[in-house]
Amino acid sequence: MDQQNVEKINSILDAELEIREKIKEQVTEFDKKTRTLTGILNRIHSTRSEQMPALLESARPVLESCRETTAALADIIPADQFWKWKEMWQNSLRNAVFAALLVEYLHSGGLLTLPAVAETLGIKSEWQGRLALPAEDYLHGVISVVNELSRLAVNAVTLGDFEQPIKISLFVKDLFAGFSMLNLKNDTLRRRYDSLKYDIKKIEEVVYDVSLRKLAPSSKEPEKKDSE
Amino acid sequence: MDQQNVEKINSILDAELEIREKIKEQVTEFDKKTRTLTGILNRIHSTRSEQMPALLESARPVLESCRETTAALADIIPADQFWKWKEMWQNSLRNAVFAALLVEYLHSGGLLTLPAVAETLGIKSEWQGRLALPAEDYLHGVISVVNELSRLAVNAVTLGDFEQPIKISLFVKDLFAGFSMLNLKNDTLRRRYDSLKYDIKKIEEVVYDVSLRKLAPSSKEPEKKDSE
Amino acid sequence: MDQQNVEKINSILDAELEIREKIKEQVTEFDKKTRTLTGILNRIHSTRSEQMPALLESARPVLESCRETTAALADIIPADQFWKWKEMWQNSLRNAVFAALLVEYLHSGGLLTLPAVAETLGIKSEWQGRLALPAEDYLHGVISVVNELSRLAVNAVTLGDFEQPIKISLFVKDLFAGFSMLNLKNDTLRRRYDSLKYDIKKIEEVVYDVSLRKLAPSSKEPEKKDSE
Amino acid sequence: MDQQNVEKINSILDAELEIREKIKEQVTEFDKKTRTLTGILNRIHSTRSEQMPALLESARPVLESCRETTAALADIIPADQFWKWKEMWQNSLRNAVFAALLVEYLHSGGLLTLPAVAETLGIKSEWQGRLALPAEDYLHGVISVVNELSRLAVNAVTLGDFEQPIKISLFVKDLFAGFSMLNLKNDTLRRRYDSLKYDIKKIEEVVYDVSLRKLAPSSKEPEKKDSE
Amino acid sequence: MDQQNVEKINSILDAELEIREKIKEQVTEFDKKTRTLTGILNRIHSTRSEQMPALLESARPVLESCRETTAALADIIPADQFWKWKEMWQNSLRNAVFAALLVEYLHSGGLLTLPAVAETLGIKSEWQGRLALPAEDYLHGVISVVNELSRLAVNAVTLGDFEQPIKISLFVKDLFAGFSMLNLKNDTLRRRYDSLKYDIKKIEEVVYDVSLRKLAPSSKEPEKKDSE
Amino acid sequence: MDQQNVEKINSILDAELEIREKIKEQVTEFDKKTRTLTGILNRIHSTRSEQMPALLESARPVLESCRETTAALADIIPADQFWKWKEMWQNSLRNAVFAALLVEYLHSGGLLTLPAVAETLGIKSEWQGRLALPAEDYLHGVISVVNELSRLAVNAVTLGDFEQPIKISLFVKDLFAGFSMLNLKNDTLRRRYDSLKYDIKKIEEVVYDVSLRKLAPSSKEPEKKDSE
Amino acid sequence: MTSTRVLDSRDSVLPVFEQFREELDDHNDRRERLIKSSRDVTNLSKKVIFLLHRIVTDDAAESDDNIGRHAAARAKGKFREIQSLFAGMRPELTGERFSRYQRNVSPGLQEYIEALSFAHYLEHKSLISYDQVQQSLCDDEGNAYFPLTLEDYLLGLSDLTGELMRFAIASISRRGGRQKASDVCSFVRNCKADFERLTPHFRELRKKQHVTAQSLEKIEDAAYAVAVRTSEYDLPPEMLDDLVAQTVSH
Amino acid sequence: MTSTRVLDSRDSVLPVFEQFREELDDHNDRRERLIKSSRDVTNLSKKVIFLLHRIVTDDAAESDDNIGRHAAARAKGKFREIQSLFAGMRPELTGERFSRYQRNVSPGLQEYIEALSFAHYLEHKSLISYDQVQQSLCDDEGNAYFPLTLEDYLLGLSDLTGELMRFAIASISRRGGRQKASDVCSFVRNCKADFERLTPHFRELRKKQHVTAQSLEKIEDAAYAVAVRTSEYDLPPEMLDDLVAQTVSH
Ligand SMILES: [Mn+2]
Ligand SMILES: [Mn+2]
Repeated sequence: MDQQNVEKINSILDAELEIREKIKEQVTEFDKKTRTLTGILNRIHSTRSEQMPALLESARPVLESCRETTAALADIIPADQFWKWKEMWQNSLRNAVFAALLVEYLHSGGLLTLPAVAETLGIKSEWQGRLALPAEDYLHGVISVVNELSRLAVNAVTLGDFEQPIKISLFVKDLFAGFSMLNLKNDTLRRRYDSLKYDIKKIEEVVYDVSLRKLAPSSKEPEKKDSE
Repeated sequence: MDQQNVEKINSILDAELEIREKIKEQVTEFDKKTRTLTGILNRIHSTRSEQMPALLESARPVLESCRETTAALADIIPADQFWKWKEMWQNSLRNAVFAALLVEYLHSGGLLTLPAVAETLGIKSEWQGRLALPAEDYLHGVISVVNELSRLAVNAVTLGDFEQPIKISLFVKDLFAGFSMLNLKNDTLRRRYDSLKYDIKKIEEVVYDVSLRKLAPSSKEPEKKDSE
Repeated sequence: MDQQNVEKINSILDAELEIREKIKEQVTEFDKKTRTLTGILNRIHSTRSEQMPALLESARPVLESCRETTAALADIIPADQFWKWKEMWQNSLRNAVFAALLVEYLHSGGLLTLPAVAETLGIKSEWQGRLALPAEDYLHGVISVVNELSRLAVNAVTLGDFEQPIKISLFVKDLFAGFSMLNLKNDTLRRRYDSLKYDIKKIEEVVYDVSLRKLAPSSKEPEKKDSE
Repeated sequence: MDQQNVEKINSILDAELEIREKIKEQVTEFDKKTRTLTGILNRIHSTRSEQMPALLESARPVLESCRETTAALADIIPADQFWKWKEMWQNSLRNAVFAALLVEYLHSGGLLTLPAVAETLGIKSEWQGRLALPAEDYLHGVISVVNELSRLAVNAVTLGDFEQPIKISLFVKDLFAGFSMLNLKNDTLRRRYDSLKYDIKKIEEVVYDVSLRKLAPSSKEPEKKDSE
Repeated sequence: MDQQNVEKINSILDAELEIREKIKEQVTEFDKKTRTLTGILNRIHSTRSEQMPALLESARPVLESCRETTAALADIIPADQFWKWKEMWQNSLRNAVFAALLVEYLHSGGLLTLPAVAETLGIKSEWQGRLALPAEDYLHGVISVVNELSRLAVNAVTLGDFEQPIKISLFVKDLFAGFSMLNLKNDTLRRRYDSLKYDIKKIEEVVYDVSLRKLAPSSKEPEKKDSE
Repeated sequence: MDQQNVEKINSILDAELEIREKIKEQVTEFDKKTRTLTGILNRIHSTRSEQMPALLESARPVLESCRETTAALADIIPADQFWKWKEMWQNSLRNAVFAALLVEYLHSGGLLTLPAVAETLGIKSEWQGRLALPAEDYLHGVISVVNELSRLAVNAVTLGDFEQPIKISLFVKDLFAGFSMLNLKNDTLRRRYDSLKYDIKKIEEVVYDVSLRKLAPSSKEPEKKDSE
Repeated sequence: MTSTRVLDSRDSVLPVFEQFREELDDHNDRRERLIKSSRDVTNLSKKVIFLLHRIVTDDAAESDDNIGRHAAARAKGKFREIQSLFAGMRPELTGERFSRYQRNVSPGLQEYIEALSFAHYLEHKSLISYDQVQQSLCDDEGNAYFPLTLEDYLLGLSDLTGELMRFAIASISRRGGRQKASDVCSFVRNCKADFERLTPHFRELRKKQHVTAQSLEKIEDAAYAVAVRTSEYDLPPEMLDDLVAQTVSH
Repeated sequence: MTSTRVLDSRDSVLPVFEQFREELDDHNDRRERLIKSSRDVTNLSKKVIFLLHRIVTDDAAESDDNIGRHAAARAKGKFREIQSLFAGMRPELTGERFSRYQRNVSPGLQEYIEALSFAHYLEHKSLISYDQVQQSLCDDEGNAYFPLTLEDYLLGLSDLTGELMRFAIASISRRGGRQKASDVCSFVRNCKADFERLTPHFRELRKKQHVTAQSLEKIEDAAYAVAVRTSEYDLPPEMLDDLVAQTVSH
């Protein structure tokens, strides 16, 4: 290889290495935040409904602190190179999406939209090409929420809350119907979607147990649905 | 090797490539249809018995549209080459068989025979050698129906239908007895058949729950069976 | 290699092949018998206690016919080669052990000892070195019985027999205590033993349901229309 | 599942089993024949050219006896099921193709075409759909011949035949040129073709040795005591 | 399970553990001996023919010391359990067989038969059921000898011995012809036998080199063979 | 976990993390140096013997610069923790050992002892417990040298140097004899030692080619050895 | 070792390799001895765990606190036996040797920590601390037989969750089992959260977290099953348990 | 997209997923198109490589320099065909899209670089530079169809060594083949050394280095075999070649 070629290669390589180092630093920060979030949200399984709002409140500031990280990342990534680097923070981002979605569900019972999640995490639309929230990562977050809710359905009953499983069942079935409209390739998302049916089955069994024993006043809910 | 020999062999090799491409296209179509069917049939778990006929009616046209795909496939495959290519559409076909069988069970409570399924999917006996419905694929479809019915037994109870689990229990036990008379090799089919016992166990537990609470008028069903 | 040497070795190799073929044949026979037994014993789950003796009676001749197979096998296996071939019939043997143990439990409520099972299956102690019943295979059969009894506890209740689960519960706890005193290696047997706790849990749940339904007032079943 | 359905399916499954058994038998026969052929043809490496015709003559009847096997196979395979079973005899067939091609090369110095090999092995075009000689298997046979000839080039020289390597060299280069015009996929065939260059290199080395030993003065062999 | 039953089974399980430990010890010893043998025999490649007898003499006592190990093993293994444990010392045994065969070939040019090898290693026929030399292990040793001789052919020439390759060539071809008459299963032995052709090719190339340069007086050997 | 325990864990963790980071830095440096060495030594395969000394001279300063790295490492590692961290620089160290040994062999034809290698790399005996050169790493370096020399034997001949292979052969055989005295466990070292026989075979074949053609004046060397 | 720098003949190479052989044999023998000791520790520890399970299931009649104390007391002798094995390994693990053979000692050590922390949980309902484990590995003068690594401590604790799962499921349908299961459930949930923070630093721990998650779910499912079943009745759970016991014993 | 932040019924969830479906379908379709184009590029490139091999073996009579130039000239048209495929992919790869679909385009691109660098070697006996490859992927105004990544450049070159091995072995026993093989041998040896420095940064390259090492050994072995054989004779190698050619043709 002639000298000129070697120099060219080295200059490209050095620039990329620097970017990589900087991103790594931010990802470490990001990870700490999402780990804290996971730690807090882990407590939903032993928290009675009346104490849930306080628990969620404690998650909010951590969630909002993610905005600093996304801003720092957007600063580092060169124009148009979003997809080149995104695998580095992908996992942290999905965890943050998961946290944002779960907090909202437990708060309002609804699903935060993609733009709303992006906003929560401080991701600005003008960063397009450097940092964005792709549909794929949003959907991964949604699936993680379903995984968590199937456990919550079980634990809520143990804590004597027979309403939660029924609410979860309705929420998750809507999501599943949405997912089944997508033409997923044979990738991770597909595999995780396929595994959703185990979560749904588990939730259905909880609802079954509650209905069978007429434990929840609203366990007649399916009739309401019929009138949609 | 003379030029003619080379050209002859080359034309054989090229023809195979072309067939593969054409089949792939049809399989993509086939997959879309079976995915739609799965989407529709997934709704049986939240559909009350009185609305079931309407739901099944909506699946019929999609099921029938599979005939176009099977016809297109039969057109592509050269005489005698069925077994060379069948793995390409095998999964899609099994899904279609599953749909046909499930629709029929929910409609009439009976099991569609292999020739009847073939007819539903428009597979003609004169295509023999190009396209057919092998026993193996039929049986895979049957097993998938059992998997689905164990879930339905649970959800029917949630919807207040205490009869369905008992009907399912009888139907599935019958199928299981049939299967146990087959000489299956040690292959996937055998493994899936072996796993049926978990579905049966689940269904039995539902029937147990219902009987224990005497929720179904006919919960004494086994006696009735004895006098058949 | 001189001719004689070659012939000598070839005769050894051919003899092995022949033995393998002969064993295969017997194993096929053995499999048919154990499949029939499994088929018959599968009916215990829908058989009322008063008809159980008749059902067990129908299993006996099949069980006894296994003696022909074990005798045939002992005939085929050269002295000292038990361990060379045993994997070939291991599964069939475990199934037969399972059947012998289950029949005895349902008949007398007791556990057949290892020598008693060997006798039932016609395995003679003088065959030592050609055919025997190793402890490992006996224990596998015992575990399978427990798996089956947890299912029977559920189905007995469905059939209105509230005594069987309690009998099963006592029998199984006894077995479990015995197992817990064995020094098992970390192998399949150990894993299967470890999973027994789920069967015990299931049986205990049934006992729980049955006991309370007889003795305790239920608050959540206002529709309860039975008058036990 | 009604009795008729079960019987129908069982008869299909049993028929397959029977076919498999029958094919296995024929393949065992086929293997014996090709092993005998390999044994005979292995002797070409220690056979002088004048005795070659006699050796080839002894191979002919064995080669022809393969026709019985192909006829028997064609008899067993149901119409259209060629591709279902072909892997079972694939290896034996490739060995037979190899033998046919090698015998012909040693006899006439030419390459038998695909239809000619089919004819030699008694494979009839009217069997299409039950038994045929696919291009792929023919080409595998051709490559095996090249492998064998690179060994023969060496041994011919040891036996004092300095013409054979040169004949082989021309024959093999021609084959290689033919192969290089085929559109091969990235499969076993491609890999075996790619390795042919080592055989060609070996043959060229022998040609080199032989040519120079006749024509060039050697400096480093002072002891040379022969007077060619 | 009563106490007696448990103790009985436990004592069986414990006895096995003890046997395993004892065999392991002997295998460690056996391994040391065969490693020493391999070390000595590795020197054949740099030993001139006149010093070969002395080298072989130094291997003899080590070879004979294997008898102590086989006697110790035979002592440990319970009657009839040969096949249960044989995999533990299989590799060591094959190495010992290899050494015995190689020493004999280099001494007399002949192949030791299976019973002769057993005798050399002190394996007594009355141990049948506890310790024996199976045909399979004998054949593995034979193949290892061929592997070693292809290397020796090369090194003999380097040492100026042009006779050895030709002797080796005849010996190995004879062995190969013998092997090709055996009905081997598709196992390791079969694969190793198939790989012998590479050794034969190598030996043929050495003979070719020697013949081409007419270095060996008997390089016309094949003619001599014809008149045998 | 109580606060005190958490603090204890954190303090240990932080200390270890810091050491790890510092070692990583040094290893990066070490790697650069050994990579440069490998780059230089890669040129031996195209360097004629008369230019070899100059090439080796250019490697020396790089080799010596490794002393700074080993000193820095010894500074970082806490007393007695050598084995806890050694895997981090193990590969770099083995590469450095390889370079030191190869330079010496090409210079003097001899094997550098372990203490001499340690000295070359600046590893001081008073560092014991913090940094040392274990026998295992030294032996890995020796094996790498043999791997490289088998390639050098080939390339030396291509460059017209017929002496080098013979020197290499003697050197490598001595090493191999040394290795075969060791009782190696079934680890990487054992596997790499086992693979040495391929290198030795390759070298033997080169020596064979040279001897057969009487290309080297000293190709009669084995006789000289006999008089040792 | 000879003072020559460069060896240039077989006669000089062989003695050097002979020395290597001695070194390697010495190392391998020590390694084997330690592995064997470690295996003995493993077996004894497994037996302790078994014993603890048996005591707590057999003595289900006793009050909860008593059982724990009772079980821990009965295990004490066994633990002393194991500790004396560690004391015996001490001379093989002095100086740099501990860091060399740590991975060979780990399996036994971790199983010991698993058993020790199980007994500790039964007695104190809390997690044994790093210092407490290290203390248990000291002689009478308080000198450690060898240093305790963080990894061994954490991996031993991680296995504890599996035993707690067995303990919870086995006792759940007995009298007072519900409370035990519920305690274990939140204890294991906290362990999992505590370990989570440490997973980036320990690869093995990362793998074991999956097992811990599964154990946790199993406990949750078991607790759920009991909760669902009792919620059908108006009586307090303890009384329900008594009613069941009555049926089974009659 | 709807401006609601939170969706709380199936009726609001489904339209949102419908939009996801459109996005995903759009993405997958584009991906499929690019994969197909990439596959076409691969096939054409493989054909060029084949053609180059054929030319240099068939025209062995011509002088060495001429063959190289001749081969490169005959390949030029094919390369233009491939380049127009890249031009066609340009609209799908604008802006951030290139970084998104790079891995789908890579296989074809790398095979193209392999072919291009092979032709370049035959013509110039040197390694094509990064800038030269990038230039070959520009329109007439010199604007790149898409940026060239270092990884694609290096992995394409790494495959080149395999083709050079085939080239060297196929020509080695022909007239002048010895020199060709020797040139290729040192060229590949240098490539391997140059790449070695870059392996820490590219995982794939690390894997391919093994293949390169094997190719190098194969070339070395072939060169060795010829060297050994000719060294038995006193004549210059070229003359030996002529003598052999004479025997074969007679
Ligand atoms: Mn454990
Ligand atoms: Mn390529």
